[in-house]
Formats: sequence, C-alpha cells, structure tokens
Amino acid sequence: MSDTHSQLAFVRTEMLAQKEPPAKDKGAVKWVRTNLFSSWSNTILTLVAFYVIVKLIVSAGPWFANGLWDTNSLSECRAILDGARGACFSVLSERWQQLLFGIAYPSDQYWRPTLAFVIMLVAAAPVLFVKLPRILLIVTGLFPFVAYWLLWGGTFLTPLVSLIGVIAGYYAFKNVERFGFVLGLGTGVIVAAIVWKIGGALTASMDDVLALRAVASRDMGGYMLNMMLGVVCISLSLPIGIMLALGRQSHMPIIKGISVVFIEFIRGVPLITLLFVASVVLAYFFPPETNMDLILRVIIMITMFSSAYIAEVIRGGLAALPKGQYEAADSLGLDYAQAMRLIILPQALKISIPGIVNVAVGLFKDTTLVSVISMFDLVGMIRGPILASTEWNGVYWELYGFAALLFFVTCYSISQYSQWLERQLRTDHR
Amino acid sequence: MVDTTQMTVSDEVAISIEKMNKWYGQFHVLRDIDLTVYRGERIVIAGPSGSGKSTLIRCINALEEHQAGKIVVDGVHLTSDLKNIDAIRSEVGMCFQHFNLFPHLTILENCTLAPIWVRKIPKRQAEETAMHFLEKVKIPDQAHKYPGQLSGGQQQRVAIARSLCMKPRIMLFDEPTSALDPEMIKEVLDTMVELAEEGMTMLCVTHEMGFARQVANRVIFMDQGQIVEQNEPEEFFNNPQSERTKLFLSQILGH
Amino acid sequence: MVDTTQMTVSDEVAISIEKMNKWYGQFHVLRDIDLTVYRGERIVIAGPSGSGKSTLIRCINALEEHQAGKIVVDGVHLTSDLKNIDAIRSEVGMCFQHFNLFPHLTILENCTLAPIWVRKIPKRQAEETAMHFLEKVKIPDQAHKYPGQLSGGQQQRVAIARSLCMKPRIMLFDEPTSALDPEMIKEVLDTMVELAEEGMTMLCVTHEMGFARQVANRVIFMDQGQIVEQNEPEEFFNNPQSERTKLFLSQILGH
Amino acid sequence: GTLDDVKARGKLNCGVTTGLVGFAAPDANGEWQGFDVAICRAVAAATLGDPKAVEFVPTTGKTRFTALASGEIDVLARNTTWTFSRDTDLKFDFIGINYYDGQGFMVPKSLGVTSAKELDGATVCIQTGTTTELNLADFFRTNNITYTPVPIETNAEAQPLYLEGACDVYTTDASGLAATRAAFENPGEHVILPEIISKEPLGPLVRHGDNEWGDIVSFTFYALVAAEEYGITSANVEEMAAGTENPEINRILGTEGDLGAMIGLDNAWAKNAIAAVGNYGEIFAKNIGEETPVGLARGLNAQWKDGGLMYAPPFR
Amino acid sequence: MTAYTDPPKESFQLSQLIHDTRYRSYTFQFIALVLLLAGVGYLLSNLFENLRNAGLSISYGFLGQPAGYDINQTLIDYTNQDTHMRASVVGVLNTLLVAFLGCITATILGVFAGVGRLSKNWLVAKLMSVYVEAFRNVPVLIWILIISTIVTIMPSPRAFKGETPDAEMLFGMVAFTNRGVYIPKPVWNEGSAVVVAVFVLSVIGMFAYRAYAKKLLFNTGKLLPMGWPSLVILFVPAVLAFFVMGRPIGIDIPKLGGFNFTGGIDLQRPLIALWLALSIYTGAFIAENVRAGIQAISRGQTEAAASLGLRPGRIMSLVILPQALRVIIPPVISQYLNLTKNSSLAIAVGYMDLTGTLGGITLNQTGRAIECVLLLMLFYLIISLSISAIMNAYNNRVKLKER
Ligand SMILES: Nc1ncnc2c1ncn2[C@@H]1O[C@H](COP(=O)(O)OP(=O)(O)OP(=O)(O)O)[C@@H](O)[C@H]1O
Ligand SMILES: Nc1ncnc2c1ncn2[C@@H]1O[C@H](COP(=O)(O)OP(=O)(O)OP(=O)(O)O)[C@@H](O)[C@H]1O
Ligand SMILES: [Mg+2]
Ligand SMILES: [Mg+2]
Repeated sequence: MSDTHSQLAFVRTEMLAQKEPPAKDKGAVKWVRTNLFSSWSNTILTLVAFYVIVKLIVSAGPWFANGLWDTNSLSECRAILDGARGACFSVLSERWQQLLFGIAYPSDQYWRPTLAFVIMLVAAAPVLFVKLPRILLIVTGLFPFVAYWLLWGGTFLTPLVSLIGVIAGYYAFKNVERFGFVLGLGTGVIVAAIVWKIGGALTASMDDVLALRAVASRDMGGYMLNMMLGVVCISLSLPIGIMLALGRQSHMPIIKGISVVFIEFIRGVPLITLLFVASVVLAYFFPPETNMDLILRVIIMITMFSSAYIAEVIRGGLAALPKGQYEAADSLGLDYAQAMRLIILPQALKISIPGIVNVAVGLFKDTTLVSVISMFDLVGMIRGPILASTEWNGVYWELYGFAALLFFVTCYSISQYSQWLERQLRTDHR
Repeated sequence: MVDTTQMTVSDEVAISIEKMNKWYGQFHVLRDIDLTVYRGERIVIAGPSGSGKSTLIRCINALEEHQAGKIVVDGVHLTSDLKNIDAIRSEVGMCFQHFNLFPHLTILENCTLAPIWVRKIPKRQAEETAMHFLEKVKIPDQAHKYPGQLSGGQQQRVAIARSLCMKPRIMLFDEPTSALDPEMIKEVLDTMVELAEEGMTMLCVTHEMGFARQVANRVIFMDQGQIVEQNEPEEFFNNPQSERTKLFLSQILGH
Repeated sequence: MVDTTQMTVSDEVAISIEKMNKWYGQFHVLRDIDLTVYRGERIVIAGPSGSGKSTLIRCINALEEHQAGKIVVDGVHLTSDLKNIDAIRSEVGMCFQHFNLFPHLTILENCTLAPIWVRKIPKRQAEETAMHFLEKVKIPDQAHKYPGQLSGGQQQRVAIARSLCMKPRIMLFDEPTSALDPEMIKEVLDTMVELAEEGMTMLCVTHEMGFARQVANRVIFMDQGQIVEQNEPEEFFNNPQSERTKLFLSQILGH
Repeated sequence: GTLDDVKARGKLNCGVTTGLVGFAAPDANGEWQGFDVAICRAVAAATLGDPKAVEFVPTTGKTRFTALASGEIDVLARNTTWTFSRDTDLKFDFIGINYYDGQGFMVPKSLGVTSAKELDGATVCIQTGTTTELNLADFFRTNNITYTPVPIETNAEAQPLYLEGACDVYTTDASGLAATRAAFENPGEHVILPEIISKEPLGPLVRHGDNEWGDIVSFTFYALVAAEEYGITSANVEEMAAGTENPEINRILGTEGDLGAMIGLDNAWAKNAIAAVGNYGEIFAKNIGEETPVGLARGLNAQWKDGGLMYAPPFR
Repeated sequence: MTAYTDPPKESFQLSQLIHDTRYRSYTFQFIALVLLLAGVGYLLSNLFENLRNAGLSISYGFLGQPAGYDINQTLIDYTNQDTHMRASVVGVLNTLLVAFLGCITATILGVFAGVGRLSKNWLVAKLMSVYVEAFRNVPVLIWILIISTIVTIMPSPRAFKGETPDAEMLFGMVAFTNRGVYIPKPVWNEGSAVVVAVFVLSVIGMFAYRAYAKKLLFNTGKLLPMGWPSLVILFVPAVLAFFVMGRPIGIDIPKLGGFNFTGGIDLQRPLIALWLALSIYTGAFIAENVRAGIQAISRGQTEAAASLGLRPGRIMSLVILPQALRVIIPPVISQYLNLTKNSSLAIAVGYMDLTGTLGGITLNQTGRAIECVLLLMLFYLIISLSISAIMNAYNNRVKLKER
C-alpha cells in the first residue's frame, strides 16, 4: 500500500466565486467571432453570404421603393417611371378583389367570404389548441353550415334543415349505437334523411327566408377557391382516410387489397393527371343525364388524392399504438367498432395530427394546379384574365410575388403550428 | 397472514380445459393442456420464460385462438362464435403486465367505459360502481386524473379496478407485478390478496412466490407448453417432484 | 476483495492540471482546477449533478476546450494545436455513459476501426488485438454481432474494449454504469476492477461508492466547478471534512 | 332536349377561352366581354330573353371538347376551327362560321423579315390547343425549312416570350395576332407577315344529336348576320319591330309569320338577340373592329354584298 | 355444479355468417367485394352508355397515326410524320430526362442547404433557412412560373449580335439566353474511341487504386494518399492519349447564325426553366431531410470517434455518413418520386414531356381523352412503383441489426 500521496488530501475552505470569462470570450465580439469568422473557411462563407444578401437588396430595393400603387394600367406605370426600375403594384390595388375572390363573385358580397374566413379561424382554434375552452367546439360544429350559407347564399333554411338533420341523425346514432355501431350508423343516416326530406318539403316554397344572394360554385375563384378546395377536401378526406387506413390494417385480404391498391394507385400518379380525369374523363362516368359541375368533380378527385395520403399518415399513427391497447379493449369485451372509436382512433389521430397538418399544407399548395384545367383560382386568375387584359398585360413579378406571399404566409404559419404541436406531443408523452 | 379459511373452494367448475393444443405457425406452444378450475380457486401459474404461461391464460378469454381441444368457461363453450366469446369475455377479467390503461381517458372513464358500452349500464350507475372499486383499490382520489399522472403501482391497481367494474366471476393476471418497482409490488399484491379473500376465482401468472404461498390453493408449473407439475403451495415449494421444478425453484428462490 | 497491493502508484506524473478555467458563455463551469494524477492512480470523481465532473474529464482529452490554465497529459501540453490533441487522444481512452458504439459496424469492426485508421495497424493484427480485449471483457463470442443485438452491459464492455484496443495509458470513464440495469452494473464494474488491477491510470466519474472504496486510491469531490475535497477513499467516506461533502455523502449513502 | 335544360336552368352555359382580348375576356368588373361572348349573350337573349343569363365556362384547348361532349356547356363559343375530324370523329356540329380566319405570323420589325419563307431556323412560339401546331408543321415541311417550336398554353404566357425575344416569331390565328399585338406597349414595332398558312373557319359548336338546339344557335347567329344585311341595329330594332315594309325583316323580328314557334321559341327571339348585342357588324366593330385596340379589318368577314363571305340563309 | 353442454354439433347455420369469427370475415369481404364490383360496374355502364350516346368508342388506333406536330427537344429522332406513339416515347424520355437532371441538382442543392443550415456560421445558416422555408411554403407551380419568368428575362440571342453586343458568351463557349443554354458539343473524330477507352480505363484504374490503398492499409498499415493520385490517374492518361492520337475530339462551339445560335448542344428554355424550378423546389425538401438525417446521428457518435483519435474528415466518412445516409436516403428517394411527379407541370412552361405530348397535343388533336389519360396514369404508376421497389430493397439492405 503506497501512502506516498496521502499528502494529496485536500479540503477547500473557501468556495470560489463566479468569474467573468476572459474578454475575448464574451460579448458581441465573441458572438461575431464564433458565429461569423471562426475559421478562414467560415470567413469566406460569411463574405459570400454577405455578398448575396447585398446583391439581393441592391437589385430588389429600388424596385420596391419606386413601386406605383395608383395607376390604371401598365402603360401608365411605364410612362410615370420613365425608364426607372420600379414595380407596378397598381395591378394589386386595382385587382386585389379579383385575386382574392375571383372574377364572378358579386363585389358587393365580398363581406360574406371574408366573414366565413374569420369564422373559420375561430372554428379551427379549438381543434388546433386543446387548451382553449371546449365550448368553442360549437362554433366548429356550426361552421360548415354557416360557411355554406355565407359562400353560396340562398335561403338560410337549407343549411338550417341540414343542420337539424345532422343533429337528429347524431342523436339517433348516439342512442342506438350501444346496440351495434352499424345499426346506429344506419339509423342515424335514415333519421337524417327523413328530416332532410321533410324539412326540404316544408321549406321548398320559402326561398327567400333570410336569403342571401345565391352564388354559383362556378363563380368562386381567386384565393378563396384555393382555400375552399383545401378546407373542403381535407375535411372530406379525413373520414375516408381513416377508413382506408383501417382497411389497410385489416386482416381480411380482400379489404386490405382494395385499400392498398387504391392508396398506392393514387399516390403513384401526379395530381395533375387526376385533375385531367376530373376535367376530361370523369364526366363520362356519371349517368347520362347528370351534369356535374367541374368544381364538384375536382373536389371528388382532390379528396381521393388527399385521402390516400392521409390514410398513410393515420396508418403510421395506428402502428405506433402498443398492441396492448387492442388487447385491453378486447378483453373488456368491446367489439371492433367500439374499440376503434373509443380506444384506438382517438389516440392514433392525436399522434397523427402533425402528419395530417403536413399533408394539408401540401394539398393546399397543390390546389393551385386547378389553374391548369382552366379554373380561376389565384394562379388561374393571374394566368388567365388578368394577364390577358389589355391594361395589365406584362405585369408578372408583382402578381406572382403577391401569390407567393399569400401562400407563404398561410403555409408558413401552419407549418410553424405543426412544429409547435410536435414539440408539444413529445413532451406530453413523457 | 391471510385468513385462508374464508377462502372456500366450491365444487362448481369455473373453467374446464381439455386436451387443448395451440400452435404458432409450426411452433407447438401449448400441448395437451388439461385443467379444471373450481369456483373460488386461486391458482398460480409459474414456469420459465417462453413456457406458454401467458399463452394459456390468453386462450382462456379468447385473446388467442386455440386450434384443438375444448375450453369451457362458466358453462360457455369457447368456440369461434362471437356470442360465446362475448359471453366469456364479460365473465372473465384480465390484467396485463403493462397495465394497458387507456391513456386518453381519465381513471374514472377507464373504469366506466366497458360497463357503459358493453354492459349498457347507465353512466351514473357505472360511475358509482367504478368509485366503489376505486375505493377498494385505495385510489378514489385519483379518479379524475389521467393514467400518465399515476405511478406504476397505482396504474396496475386501476387496471384491476377496471376489470372488476365489469363484475367478472373469474380474474386472469399475467405477471401483474413484473413491470413494477419493488415498493409498488406490495400495493398491488395486497389488492390481489383482498380479492382472493372475497372468493374471486383467480388464475395468476407470477413469479412472486411469497404471494403464491400466501394466497394460492394450487400452483401449476409449466414448461415447454405442458403442465409439468401441480400441487398445493406447501407441497409444491417444499417437496417438488420433478427435476425441472426443482431446477426452476432453485433459480427463482436463489435470487 | 481486490488485491490492492498490486496496484502501485508511481511518482511519474500522468496528468497535470493547473489553474484550469472554463466558461460556457457567461457560465463559469470549471474554476481554478488544480489536479495532478500520477501514473497508476485510480481516481474517482464524485459530486452533485451539474458540478462539472463530465466537463472536467472531457477537457482532459480536448472534447471540450478550456479557456484558461494549463493541461499537460503524458508530457504533452494541451493546446489548440491539432498535433498535440491527436497525441493526447491516442494516449487517453474514454468511455461514455451511453457507450456510443457505432451501430453500423460489428463489435469487431468497432474495435478495429481506430487502430487501423489512426494507429495504422494492419487489419489482421488489429483484429487479433481486438479479440484479445474482447476476451478480456468476456464477450469474444459476440464479435460478429452488431451493437444493437447486445445488452447494455455487454455494450459497455465492448466500449471499454474498444478504447483499450488503442492501447491507451490513461482511461477516462464518465458514469459508465449509470445507464445500466442493476444486474449489468456488476459485469461492467468487474471489468473496470480488472483494469485497475493491471495498473491502468484511471479517472472515473461514478456514483458507485462500493467501487470507489474497493478500487480508488483517491476520491475527488467536486461542487460548483471546484474541487472541494480530495482524499483516500477510507478517509473520504469515514471522515469527510467539508460540510458539502458530508451532505452529499449522506444523500448518496442514504439510498 | 338542350333547350328544355337551358330553360329549366334559367341560364345558358357557354364555353369560352380563358382570356383573349376582343374575343372573350372578363373586364375589371368581372363581366365577360368580346366577340365570342356576344354570341353567347345573343343565344341567351333568344332562348331566355335575358342576355345576362349566361354562365361563362372558361375552357382550355384541352378541356373544351369534353366540356361540350359531357354536357357541361351547351355551346362552345371559343375560337375553334371547323375541321372534318372535329365535326365527324369528335361528334360535334359547327353551327356556322362567325369569323373567317387563317393562321399568320408576327415578327418584330427589327428582324427585317418580310415573308414567312425567310424564317428558316427561327424559334416559333405557338399557342397550343388548336390546329396551329399541325398547320405550322405542314407549312415548314412543304417549304423545306426548319424551325424550333415553343408550345405555350395561354396567349398571356406567349406574349412575354415573344417580347423578350425568347422566340422570333409568334404564330396563331391572324385575329389572335392582331388582338395580341394590340395589347403591346409599342404595337408599331411588330409586323404581321402576309402569309396566311391555313384556312381557319372559326365558329360556335354544339353536340351531335340535338338538331333542334343546333338550329336555335345556328339561326340566332344568322339572325345577327341578316340583321346587318337588312340594317337592323340595336338602336332601331324596337322601332322596326313595330312593323316595316320588308317582310323578311318582319319575319326575323317576329311581327310576321311564326318562325319563333318553329324552333320552339318566343316570336321575339331574334329581336331580343339583336337588341341585346346588336347585329353582326355592330358586334364586330365594338369588339375587334378597326376602332378598337384589336383593330381588325372586316376582310373576309364582310357581308357578301360587300365582297365578304358573311351570308345568312333566307328567313322564311 | 354447472353441467355444461357438449360441444354443439357442427351444423352450419346462416347466423354463423355473422356471429362466427371463422365465417364473418368472409361475409364482410364478400359484401365489400360485391359493393366494389357493383360500384365499378355502375361507373363502367355509365361510361359505355355515355360513349354510345356520343357515338364514341375506346380505341388506341390513334397511336399509330402520324402525329403531325413538331417537338422542340427530343432525345431520339422525331419528325412530325412519326406516329403519336413515337411522340409519346419522346415525351417519356423527356420526362425521364428532366427528372434525372432535376434529381441530381436537387440533391446537390439539398445537401448544401441542409449542411448549411447546420453550419456554425450564423449568416449561412439563416440564409439557408430562408431558402428552405421560402421554397417549401409556396406552391411549386408558382415557383415554376416565377423561374420561367426569370429565365425569360435573360438576354435574347439577338443581344449577342452586333459590334458591341449587350451580352457575351461565357468563355466564348457557353451562351445563356432566354431561349435556352447553348453549350459546346463534342465532335467525335477518328481515334476518339481510343481516348474514351483510355478514360474509361482510368476511371476503373482510379477505383482499383483506391481499393488497393485501402487493402494496403488493412494489410500493412501503410496509408497511401488518396486524393491527388486519384485525380492524376483519372486525367493524365486521358489527356496524354488525347494528344498522342492527334486531338481526335473536337468541340463544336455554338455560334450565332441566322435567328439563333447554331451548333453545340441546345438546352431549350422550357427544359432549363423546369429543371431549375424543380431542383430548387425539391432541393429545399431534401435539405430538410439531410438536416434531419445528420441531426439524428447523436453528438455522442462524433465524440466517441474523436476520443478514439479519428480526425474530423475520417469521422465524417467512417462514422457519420454511413449512419446518416441510412436515415437520409429513404425520404430523399420519395422526394425524387415527388420531383418526377411534379415534372408533369412541364405543361406550364411548354416543356414537351409526356404530359405535354401524349397528355397535351395528342389529346388535343385526337380528342381521345380517356385513352390518353389512362396511358398517362399508367406511365407514372410504373415509375412510382419501380422507385418504391428500389426504396424497399434499400431499406431492407441497410436495416440496422437490433435485438
Ligand atoms: N404471436 C406469437 N407468434 C409466434 N410465437 C409466439 C407468439 N407469442 C408467443 N410466442 C412464442 O410462444 C412461446 C410461449 O410464449 P408465452 O408468452 O406464452 O410464454 P410465457 O411463459 O408467458 O413467457 P414469459 O414468462 O416470458 O412471459 C414463446 O416461445 C414465444 O416465443
Ligand atoms: N454544452 C453546454 N453548454 C452550456 N452549458 C453546459 C454545456 N454542457 C454542460 N453545461 C453546464 O455545465 C454544468 C456542468 O455540466 P457537467 O455535465 O460537467 O456536470 P456533471 O457534474 O457531469 O453533472 P451530471 O452528474 O448531471 O452528469 C451544468 O450546469 C451544465 O448545465
Ligand atoms: Mg408471459
Ligand atoms: Mg455528467
């Protein structure tokens, strides 16, 4: 045993205080040094990046600064600018309504889509933020009916009757559901149908009760059309996506097969081909006399498209659930529908929300493709009527920049939300 | 010490298993299982890992399908008929190693879910029953929390209460304490002992030999998918007959 | 009991640290550290969480940069000169809390990677050395598996073997057992004891006080980035001087 | 039949382009204006008595035929060339020709090109979706010269390419060229070459199989042509409807005979149409005539009496 | 004592179809199948009735007829007298071309931006985030239109004309114009085969050398330099051969002639615009995948490798990359798939890919909508199925072994 080092025994009698780091290691100098010039390669990168930024500012700055907002046509802009670089934002100030609402939406009714948009924000809030009071969910429930009435107009009785039908159907379903999910669903649908029928008959002659001016779906356009397609198709595709996801998880080969083929087929082709189907083929598949609006056909195809993607997201959520949850549900005697509805789906959907939001953002961006089949959405408005008009023929940057900005603001905030939610979920689980 | 005199075993058959066999693909998990459980019996099943203990009790409430042989639970023949399966499941409660509480529901909702949806009991009444059983497992004050906010032992007790709310006549336990920290094991075992005292028919896969000695009236030892030995606890522990049992006990008790 | 007589401590200095200071931003993590480690010493560093133990040993092999003071390892002055850093790193082995094995390489490849690419040892020979050390940590049979296929204890032993393959003269351990289950802790500690017996200079951050008593010839207690007390294990545990040490020991040993 | 559908709907669904100045484009208020649009309004006025009862369905070259075939629109009034295969293979009926056109070329004056035959090696912007690609290919092949085609979906997108010099030549129907040039900053710097390389009879079309509807659209159009011939204008139509010396005019305006009933319409059908949009000459002058930015001369589209091809069948 | 019954006699009852787990799944599947068939049948019967009413029929005969239109950029010989079939093949090749080019540049961009976002350089990191967020959150169609507009304002070939041209060719060889990019074309004269052969051999030689160097390291522990010898082996022999054979490979430099540049290789504006737009857009997504992949490799791996004495370059190539690639490659492959599908937006810039030929002009001219759209979907389906097959194979190969 060596005792040679027992002199090493040491006890500190006085604790040392915090000291400031050496000057070269603190403050702005340090920040700049470590973040911008920490090595020669870093310095070069910084200079290059700086050059790029300066270049951008120098080229775009005057263009913005000289921008004109109140001329009547591009030629007027050019005349005023007289060769100087400058934007002709007048196209936005003159046509912003068309960009937002399309050409055909009656201009004295713009308050309606605007109001619907505001209500949508309120309706979405309780879904997006669990902390908000649950009472707001009522707004969410009423939103589709109110929005329908606001956007399409007509008598208020139509959405009212459908709302009553849905409520009646829901209560019927609630009461019968205990005796079997399918039975409940059937009863609910039948009750709702009866209410609609009766209500329809009762209100048939009352076209002008609380009526707003009717607007055809064809007349919707601009950014409103993008919004509408996005919201409608995502909402419709959720239930279908859930069914497809369950089908793909099923042990029954035929059901599984159908789901897999559908999902893989849809995911395998570009949206634009599906839109071609909507615009040039789908009409042939409906009975000869029916004559479905293009917008409806497009909604059908986009919904199919997004449900395939949503199905995959939800499948991921289902797979992430431990098997024990299924077994516990089974051992308590819950049947398949009950187990899914009460135990599995609430959990799986919660896990899937960030994924669903991502799909929604992607789909919302893709709604611009409808411009290729001659619909006047935001991009279609620009490529069609506005650029074709004599006054604004040749204004590209301002219009495309505006469109890009609108989409950026929307999509960026949604994706920030989804990242926030992901962080939230991660901490929830611990 | 538990008052075993209260725990009576009747002549009535609760579960009867005859020549039951099960395969996973080519693998023969359960081989010619014969077992009769009388009402009020408290049976502990032990055996090395992979011997088929879990599979056996999972077959009893049809979480797994058996391929040959006969299982009759409470007079109901376990076939592939959904009605029979439902009837059996509502008579048989089960607790899992990992509790498997529903994390998105409160404790109370966990306990009332099945009574409301399966037994069609009004919500009010189901909640009363649930509170009763939650008191029994000594956590009535946690009723409005979520499972994630409870300790493991509390969660397992909730799981037991949840099963009890369905008023089962038979309870199956699959290693209810093996995922718990030592301090929590006792809470759960205490609850199970209480249940036993009330005369519940219980089948319990566990390695808690103390529990087996104290509560069980029969210990079954399984290996390689077969019942190798069964006996009263005293005899089983002090005087094991087969070589395998001896080896197993030496390992278990060695710890 | 370990035969401590074999564990000799020479007079040669292995590591010498003088007035070393380190800041994270404004935060002063290490304050005026003075420490001399002699060849063959086995030092255990203890202290509350956040006291800078990890930071200290990470400074020794330049995983973290220190801003003031002097570190000399095996005669090499630790500056920001890459050559010196390389020289020091090839003399100093390190084991982490989370093993940090390379999951895409087999155990054997994990062990031969650095010898081949850094020490430029022919592969054949590197593999022989690796097998030798794998035998030493008692898992030669796992050589061709991937880290993911091993238990935590086995993985930590591989990590030790991997360091040893570089034939370091000093080993640093940062809580090598704190991510392990109790059964596995023993395997790993045994390996470390063996290393100590062979006279390896070791610095070990650990809360295993049994290990400290058995193997260490010095225990260093840190708090708030400073060395508060150091002493021989017997003295340290039985007769702590400072209040903080006493408080800390009462918490640790209370468990 | 289609007429019943239209009446039941209370609106005429009319397919137009997505935007071509002078022919069909929405103005700043979202009202559709143009030469093709007038036909739609005339038909709506004739059938429903209301020129505003039109739902304009913008179509691209790709979607227009399906839109018509599937019944989404009742009439397609979009610069569509009457060809054999469209009439037969695609099963449509062209109900007349409202504009005699031909494919032409436009080049910047600065290029110094005077004939299309000098275009060897040029880059040519084509608005796709009509017969233009085929005509172009034929023209260059027969003249044994080469070119690089740049197909563009819409007129609006072709313009910057042409103006920025991404193509040397822009080709589409001569009427379209004129309309496009009209929108330029400096129209004078561009010339339309003399060669007209194809016959492009443009006209509205309807589906095969409903001849009654075809007749209605067809004679609404001819009523506008005849109106010009007989001097009926939107200004004097009311006055003339009171009765005139000329029995043909009277028959057209419904004061004599029962022509309206023969096609299942009100007798005032033609009067409504003319009152709504004016006669053919007025429509032409208002939308694409020489006074407008488009600035097209009547040329082949003058009345037969003036040496043109516009010739309405007798109304009797 | 409960007297339980014997097992019920196995007599089949209708109710078993619903109550018996053995049959019930068959019942459901049967119902599903019937519903599916009924639905499909209904749609098909509508289709046939509609077609009959319209007097149309489904036939692919049109594919054999002359197309009659010209295509500006073709990889195979094509004239307007060729069939629609051949025009479609040209379209397919064009789709594959832009997809291939796009994938390469998108990967390069994505890797740069992804690594840049993790850079310690604050400015670079921020700049890359702006790029990624801007492109990810705006529809690809708008980007295609914007980039196509940007390409349009590049100098026109006319600007290269005259005594004092407004624009000049890069190195006198490459011209960036708004009609496209003109680059020199190699001209293969006699003897050029030898040079090419030598080059191919050099490539093989380089890999052989690297393999040898690695083997040498493994065998003897001697580490040969890898960087500059590789370059030497790659280029020196080929350059020597080039001069020995009397410069057999010439280049055809694009020259202004007539309306356009002539000679050289002409990458047309639509291709350039679409290629740029798709690669910048997809690059932003790939950047995110790359970043996530690198971040997924814990810092511990780097530290462990560093503490073993490995230098940063080797840590990257031996430890980080092999692991990060497993994480990065699958999502990147699905980005490739997205890029390929998005290339169908070629229609917006006039690039004649399959959607432009078969789904565009052919469809327009023949009016065979159903046939064309079906073929179009079939093609994309085949592509995506093949890509996912590749991805699955890759995933299976690199799956980390776990307990
Ligand atoms: N779903 C399954 N598919 C295939 N084999 C299975 C499956 N479930 C269990 N097995 C196998 O069946 C055997 C018995 O499993 P079982 O879970 O019943 O054992 P156990 O006695 O409960 O063991 P433990 O004490 O580890 O829980 C094991 O060998 C196991 O690998
Ligand atoms: N990269 C870092 N940046 C900023 N602060 C850090 C960093 N790493 C560690 N710290 C801080 O430095 C202090 C010392 O950390 P260190 O990891 O050395 O403590 P420790 O004694 O090892 O604690 P533990 O027992 O929890 O591992 C802590 O307060 C920690 O929060
Ligand atoms: Mg088990
Ligand atoms: Mg630490």
